[in-house]
Amino acid sequence: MDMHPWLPNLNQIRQMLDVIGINDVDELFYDIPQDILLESPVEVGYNKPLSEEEIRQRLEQVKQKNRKLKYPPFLGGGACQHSVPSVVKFIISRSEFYTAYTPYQPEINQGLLQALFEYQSLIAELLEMEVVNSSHYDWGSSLAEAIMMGLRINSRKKVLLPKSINPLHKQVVETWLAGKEVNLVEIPVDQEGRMDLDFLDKLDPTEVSSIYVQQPNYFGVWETEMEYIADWARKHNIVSVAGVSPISLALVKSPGELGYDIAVGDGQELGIPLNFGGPYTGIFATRMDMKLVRQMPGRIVGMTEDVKGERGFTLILQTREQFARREKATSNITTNEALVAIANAVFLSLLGKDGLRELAEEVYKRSHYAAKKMELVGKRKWRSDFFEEFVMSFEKEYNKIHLHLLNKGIHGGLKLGPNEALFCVTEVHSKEAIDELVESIGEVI
Amino acid sequence: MDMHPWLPNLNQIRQMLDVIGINDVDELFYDIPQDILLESPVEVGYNKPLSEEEIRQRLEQVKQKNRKLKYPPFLGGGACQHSVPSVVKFIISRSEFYTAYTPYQPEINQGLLQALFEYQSLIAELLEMEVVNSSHYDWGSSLAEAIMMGLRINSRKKVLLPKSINPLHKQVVETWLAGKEVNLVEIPVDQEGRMDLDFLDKLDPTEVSSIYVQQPNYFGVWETEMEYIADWARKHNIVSVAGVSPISLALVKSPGELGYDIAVGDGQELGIPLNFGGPYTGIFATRMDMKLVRQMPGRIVGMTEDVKGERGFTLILQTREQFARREKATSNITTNEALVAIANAVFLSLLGKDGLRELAEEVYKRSHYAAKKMELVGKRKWRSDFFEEFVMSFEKEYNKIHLHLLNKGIHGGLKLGPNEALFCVTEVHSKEAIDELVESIGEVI
Amino acid sequence: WDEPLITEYRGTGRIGFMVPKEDIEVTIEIPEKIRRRNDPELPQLSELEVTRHFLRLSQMSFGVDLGMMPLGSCTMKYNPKIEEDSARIAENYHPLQDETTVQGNLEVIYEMQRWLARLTGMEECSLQVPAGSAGEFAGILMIRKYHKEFNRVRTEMLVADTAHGTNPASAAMGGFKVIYIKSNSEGLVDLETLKGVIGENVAGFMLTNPNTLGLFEENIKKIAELVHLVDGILYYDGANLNGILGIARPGDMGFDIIHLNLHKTFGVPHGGGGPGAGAICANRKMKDYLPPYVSREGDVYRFVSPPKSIGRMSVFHGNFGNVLRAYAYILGLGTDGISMVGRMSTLATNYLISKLRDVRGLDLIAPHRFRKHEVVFSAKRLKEETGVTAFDIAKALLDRGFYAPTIYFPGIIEEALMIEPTETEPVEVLDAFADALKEIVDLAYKDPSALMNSPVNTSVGRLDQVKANHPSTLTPSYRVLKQIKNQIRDESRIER
Amino acid sequence: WDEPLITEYRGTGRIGFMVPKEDIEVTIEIPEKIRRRNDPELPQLSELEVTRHFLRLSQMSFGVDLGMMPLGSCTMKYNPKIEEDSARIAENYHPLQDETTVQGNLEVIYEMQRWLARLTGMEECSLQVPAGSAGEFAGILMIRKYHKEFNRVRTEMLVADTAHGTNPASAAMGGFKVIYIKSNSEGLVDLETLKGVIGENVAGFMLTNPNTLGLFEENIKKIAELVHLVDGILYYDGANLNGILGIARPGDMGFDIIHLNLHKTFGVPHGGGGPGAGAICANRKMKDYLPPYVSREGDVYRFVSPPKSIGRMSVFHGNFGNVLRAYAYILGLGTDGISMVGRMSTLATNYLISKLRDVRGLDLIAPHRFRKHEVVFSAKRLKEETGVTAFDIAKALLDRGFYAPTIYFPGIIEEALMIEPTETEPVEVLDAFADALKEIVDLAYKDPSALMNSPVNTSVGRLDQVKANHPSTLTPSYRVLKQIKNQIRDESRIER
Repeated sequence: MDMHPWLPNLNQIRQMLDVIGINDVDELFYDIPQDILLESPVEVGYNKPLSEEEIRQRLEQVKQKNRKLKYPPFLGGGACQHSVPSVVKFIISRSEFYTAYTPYQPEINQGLLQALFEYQSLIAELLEMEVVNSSHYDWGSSLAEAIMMGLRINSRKKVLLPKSINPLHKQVVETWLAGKEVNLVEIPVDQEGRMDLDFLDKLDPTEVSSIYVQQPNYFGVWETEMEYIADWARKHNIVSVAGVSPISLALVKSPGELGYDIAVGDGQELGIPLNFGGPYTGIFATRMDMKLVRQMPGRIVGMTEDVKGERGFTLILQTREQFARREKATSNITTNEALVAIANAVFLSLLGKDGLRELAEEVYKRSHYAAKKMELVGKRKWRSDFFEEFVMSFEKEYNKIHLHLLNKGIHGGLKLGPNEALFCVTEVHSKEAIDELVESIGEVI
Repeated sequence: MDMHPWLPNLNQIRQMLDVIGINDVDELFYDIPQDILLESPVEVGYNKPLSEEEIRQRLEQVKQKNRKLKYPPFLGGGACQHSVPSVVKFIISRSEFYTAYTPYQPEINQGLLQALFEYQSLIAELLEMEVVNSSHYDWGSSLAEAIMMGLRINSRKKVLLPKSINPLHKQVVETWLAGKEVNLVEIPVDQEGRMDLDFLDKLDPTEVSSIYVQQPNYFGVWETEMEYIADWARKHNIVSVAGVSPISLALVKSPGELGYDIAVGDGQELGIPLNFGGPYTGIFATRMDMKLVRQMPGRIVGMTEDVKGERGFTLILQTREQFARREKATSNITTNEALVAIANAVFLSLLGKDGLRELAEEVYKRSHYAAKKMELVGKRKWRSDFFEEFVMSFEKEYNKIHLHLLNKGIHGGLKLGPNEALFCVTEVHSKEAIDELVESIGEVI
Repeated sequence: WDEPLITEYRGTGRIGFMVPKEDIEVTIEIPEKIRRRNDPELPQLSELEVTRHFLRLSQMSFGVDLGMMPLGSCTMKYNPKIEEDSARIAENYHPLQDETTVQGNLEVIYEMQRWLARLTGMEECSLQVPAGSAGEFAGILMIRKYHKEFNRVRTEMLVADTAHGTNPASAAMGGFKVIYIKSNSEGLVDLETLKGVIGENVAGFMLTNPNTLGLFEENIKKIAELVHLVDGILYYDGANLNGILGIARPGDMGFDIIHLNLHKTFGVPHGGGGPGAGAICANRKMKDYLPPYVSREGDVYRFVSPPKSIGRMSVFHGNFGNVLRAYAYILGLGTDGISMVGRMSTLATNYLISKLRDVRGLDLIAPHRFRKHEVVFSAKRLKEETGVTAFDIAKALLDRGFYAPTIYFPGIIEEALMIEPTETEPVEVLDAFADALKEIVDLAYKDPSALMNSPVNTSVGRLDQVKANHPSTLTPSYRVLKQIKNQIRDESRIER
Repeated sequence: WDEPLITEYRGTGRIGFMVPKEDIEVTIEIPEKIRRRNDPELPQLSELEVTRHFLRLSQMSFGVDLGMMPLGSCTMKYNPKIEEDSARIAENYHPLQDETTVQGNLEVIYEMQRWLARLTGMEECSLQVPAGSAGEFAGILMIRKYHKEFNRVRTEMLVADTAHGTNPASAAMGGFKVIYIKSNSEGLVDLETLKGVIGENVAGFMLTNPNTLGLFEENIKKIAELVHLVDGILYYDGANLNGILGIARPGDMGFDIIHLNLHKTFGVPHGGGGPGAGAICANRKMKDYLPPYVSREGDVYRFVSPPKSIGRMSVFHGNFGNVLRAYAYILGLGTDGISMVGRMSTLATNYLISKLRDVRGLDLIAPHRFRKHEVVFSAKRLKEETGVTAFDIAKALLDRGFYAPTIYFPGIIEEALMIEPTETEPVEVLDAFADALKEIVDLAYKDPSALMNSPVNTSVGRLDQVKANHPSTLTPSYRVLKQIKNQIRDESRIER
């Protein structure tokens, strides 16, 4: 290999070897047993190094192999498409941010630290909870970590998960808790599509470590007894965990006001493209209660002062973390989703108090407009009020409807049962798109 | 209007009026005669302010109304598509650069000034001429300014423009020189597709202010007598102007080495997308001869020192410019194409000595590969060696060929006559694309 | 950063970009006479080095994204980020593509032409001008062509003495003799002076309104009448349109031609000096002289050249990428938003004036008049009383996180500080700017010497302009620096 | 910049982003019990203010685009810009779309799985892990599941004492007891110690090779044999793969499972802490335990969950945007380029060692051994002789335009300075870094006090960590700051 833009020293090898005092680069690997040294290069990529032009051509090909849709998909189930402000992309394209490392040297990374502190602060206002870490991988891992935090706090063995939560989140929890001796108990759904509170009375609460509730729930339905659940948990020394959609918090009570111990969620709604599943970011928050905070997983930025008494920011409570505490750490997490958290901060700063409410209202309105229209071609499964997502039942098999829609370049909702699907409608779905969706379904019903 | 992201003070109007001491914004316009005050707002855009989402949707619509081509068009004639390194886009997306103004305050704009100085320096190396301004609008305006500079230098009335130059450049010159008493004389083309040098002998050289030659010329053909022309001009005190393709200069002698007084060209080839015609940038250079430099148009950055003796950069020779010299200025230019010039500098830095030669060689090879293949379906108009572009003659009308190609999603060359077209082939045209072009032409011949 | 020149990096044998290569057997045979023998002296660097270098340079630069740039007559408003996304859609269209393949692009141009015509009160616009001064020059050429059409010899172009330098420069490039019209004590065109010079020799009058003092020429209809009386053409310099955008239209005032700076009034970023984008618009009388524009026939858009067109102003269609930026800007503001631009920018100017009105040492011509987009203070008294000049104030502002106003322009105001806040600066920033200026002036009276060394917080201090411009030390490129270093530079190179 | 918090900006009645609105008649009726009454205390700012604020913050941050970041074990190589363009292509695909509509995306994942499997000598990979530690955790869960399959109780996980902190943390999260294996005087796994602890209770052994001292475990095949003898699983921590990439493969050394950090070895940027992207790969024995991955059947790609899968590691498919970045990186290097990565990074490390080998006060364990991707110097002697610590050196480097090495890790080296240059730093930068370090050490011997106050060229000086972490002053959000300011913070909030 002669020259390569990413390998600057290919023509300085001789000079470098001379300084080291050896004759060949291979001598540097003298300590690798001969029989495990590769004899020939491993074939990767398309073999020859591709130029940018060729890489772009290949990626264009990839795009062509995907199907172009006429409108944003009406898919939710853990991620709904929202509009992404240009400013958000612009800021996270600043390579002082995106090529930085975890700010272990605070003096040279004040901007990054302050941006993360602002993320924590803005999420804290939204949740009305004081302590927010600077991100987990996604909602699922935040939830798993919250449950593990509960286990550390009260050493009980049961965890209550309603059937109305996102099943993918539940799957993640199941995977992550495989190493813990814990019993995941499912709370059934009532006739309104909400968690069945009667179930709580049938339990021995002293065995319960934590209880989780998702608002709005997987079916888009508002859980109305949020406060009751938090009170119940508090009464029994159970750790209460709320899962929230950040946008909806402009309309409904925050986990902080409701008295939850921990809140989790995903920041994807706050200025992050769908990205075919990631990067997103897991929100994780708790109250300013040192019993909780000391058990909190993840990185936290705090405010302090420098030697001259000037305000500064630095990572705090690092003794909880793996690099300091190893097997005693509150989590193994190190790389998180910091840049996505900054994107969230920019998004929340842009929309602000009024914008976020306007956005939530618009999402509410469009999803209700769509649901109402949909009743012309199907039936809403739950009558309860909802936000952003709703479940429809059809007379026809949903697969048939789905394929008909796809033929028209429209991606319908997420199939939940043979005749049921969960639809997500946000501010990116125009009236025209919604109308065409409903009409198209009408064509096969 | 209640709130708008780009109008921060809509809710501070009252407070601001109070400071001014008036009651209504309209009072500020008391001095505009009533009969010319607008009675109602002028309808623009799509009336209601569009959100980013809606703007993007509209632009997507615009794109849909354009035709998507299968390959980059085989069009040149003043702009050829080349690959644009991601780093170039990245750097000119730095808003410290792109939201800056002309660096009239050098102390706070050293980075911008240095980048422009580097543009000048890199182009100077390429041209082997010492003084490069920090850009004109495009090749055409650079050429027009070069001719006007010639008129200032020797006050003669004739300008020699070969027929082998880009006719669009000539049209720009004709427009720009409308206010000057000058006679544009056309030098014919010889049998090789080059300017006919015999013509020079038939002229009275003492009447000639300047002579222009384009290398490679409009037909892609190398002008081989570059040195003869420069010598002839020097002998007769005629200002010699060379028009150059920057990439080709990795292969052919520079205007500096050949002894030209002025060089012009377009920086589009150096990392700038086609942009449907602009922004591009006009290159303008001259030798380090104060007789020339003092007559030079456009902004120039120079190196100097600050009060502490540290190196610094600042705009120089500003007494030539319109804001200082008004009607005596060497040009009226103020806003130029600075950011594009910086893109050129980044491009030249990335490719460097070896990359530029490799690029020129690749363009040479691919265009020759294409020309040779083309001879299967047509005839090359000139036998002479060429670079990047070449003229083909066909048996069939070119319009028919063109439409057939378009139907296949291919944009062929630029029609020069009923049966002739100018093709441009660069490193963005794969062998596959070239082969399909030729095959497709073959289908209608 | 103490960043070397890119040409001073010591890398060798490196490349920062991989050229795509096909396996093609072609021998390169450049004719001997023109074959280059010495490779150009370009850097040899990896992608990392180039990225790092220019990134560091960018951090040593200041744009409106970093802080207020109160540059008078430059209209440094905020450039919404959606514009950058918008500009990208046209990257890969060739300007000479078959028009049937770029109908979307032509539609954008057409719509922009209509909107700009409506906003200026003109009939038709061409977007083929890549910048304001090119628009101005096109206007001059149109005036020339107009009179030529009637076989008239008109040699004089009237220009207000407060005009931008481009006005006389453009007029001169178009072959006209420039006659300056003096302003009166109110800072407005002196009607009597105008009457005195107007005549059959006058081709036209170039005017900005509001003028560079920010004042509206209230006699504009009278001026138009006088100019039109001799069939002169009244030309509007659109650089100052921002203050009356949506309030009043040049066409309604009697102007015949107007150029616009899309990079001022319509939010296109300035790019550190360019690229900009322009428009040249004309009324019924003058529209046939315009450069090519897009016309619509049924559902089809195409470029046309009007019957008496001055011809092609740029090689292709002007700076389309920037037209798209302005397009997104107008879409984003819409009818109501655009109509607030003039109001809010004028409000900001007069708010700032109220905050600065009583600052000792700073004076205003015609202080009783409201300004529009900008205001010009004179620091003449300050200079007399403290020795601190407009130049010193400018540099002191740099130290305080602001860009400087335009200084020493227009020439009729001594020690001029020309301030244009625009409608996009929040009132808190206007307050901070006013406070900074007041603080500087206070300091000037207390300790003037403290200001004479500013700026000190910038990457370099005040620069040696003599060394920069003297023929013996003039260094316009690294090539010259090398020559100086090699001490081979002799007088013969300077004097041919 | 002295930039306030975004929550401290004083704007009111402003919005920075316009929400798209349709004309829809729907009344919003949130059930009374859950309706929010108080709007969240978010800023009210225009687009300009938000852009300016975060732009200023970005300028107060340091990434590898600005200068060398010799952070050991972090592999801060240059991130080619083409990656950013590449990542954009997948922005608008929903993770739950019908698989027939995202075949292109699945093909990318499939190709990456193949390439990574080949590079590691494994059979199959899953890209569902969003980061390295998640990959590690997945590996632990696979080991757990493996033994469970045979109904074995295996409670112990062996971890080298030089291991990254994530290793024991992941093992503990997976329910294992961590047993540390001490290193010998050569910095390598002590085989005798290993033999002593290995037994039927051992589930597996987590190892990095080269280890965190940059040393290759030359007895790796023996170690594998020992672990496999008790049917333990040998786990490879891929964080240190860069130094042997293209030289040797974990699979060939006897490892059963490996996680990769695409954001280290494969050029994905670190994002100021994240997002990263991971992969978890396994050999024939372990591949059925992997999280879901993409399989190819004929021309069709689809996600599958292998028979004994540990299950879903993340909600969707991991960080696909970053997988695309790594994809572009591998395409750009190709076979030959990738095979040079290990060589050139190892060359850079040993070049630096040669330059620093004789610096007074800095010592190396096993100095005769070549390092691979990184090297750890001990500044213990320097501290004893001058009082200057590894911490002081780190801060002094910040003042000299470099980021600091990783310090105080691994714990077995006192006053550790862990330096990883990577293959992307030009040799001139390595020289400059070595010079800076030498200069700092010289200064330590001459005037140690001069170093104890660094950094001084950064936007703040050394920070008060006690105040930062003390319960009474702990300020993890603006909400807490407001409470402190309002003096309403009482003990009850701290102790529930």
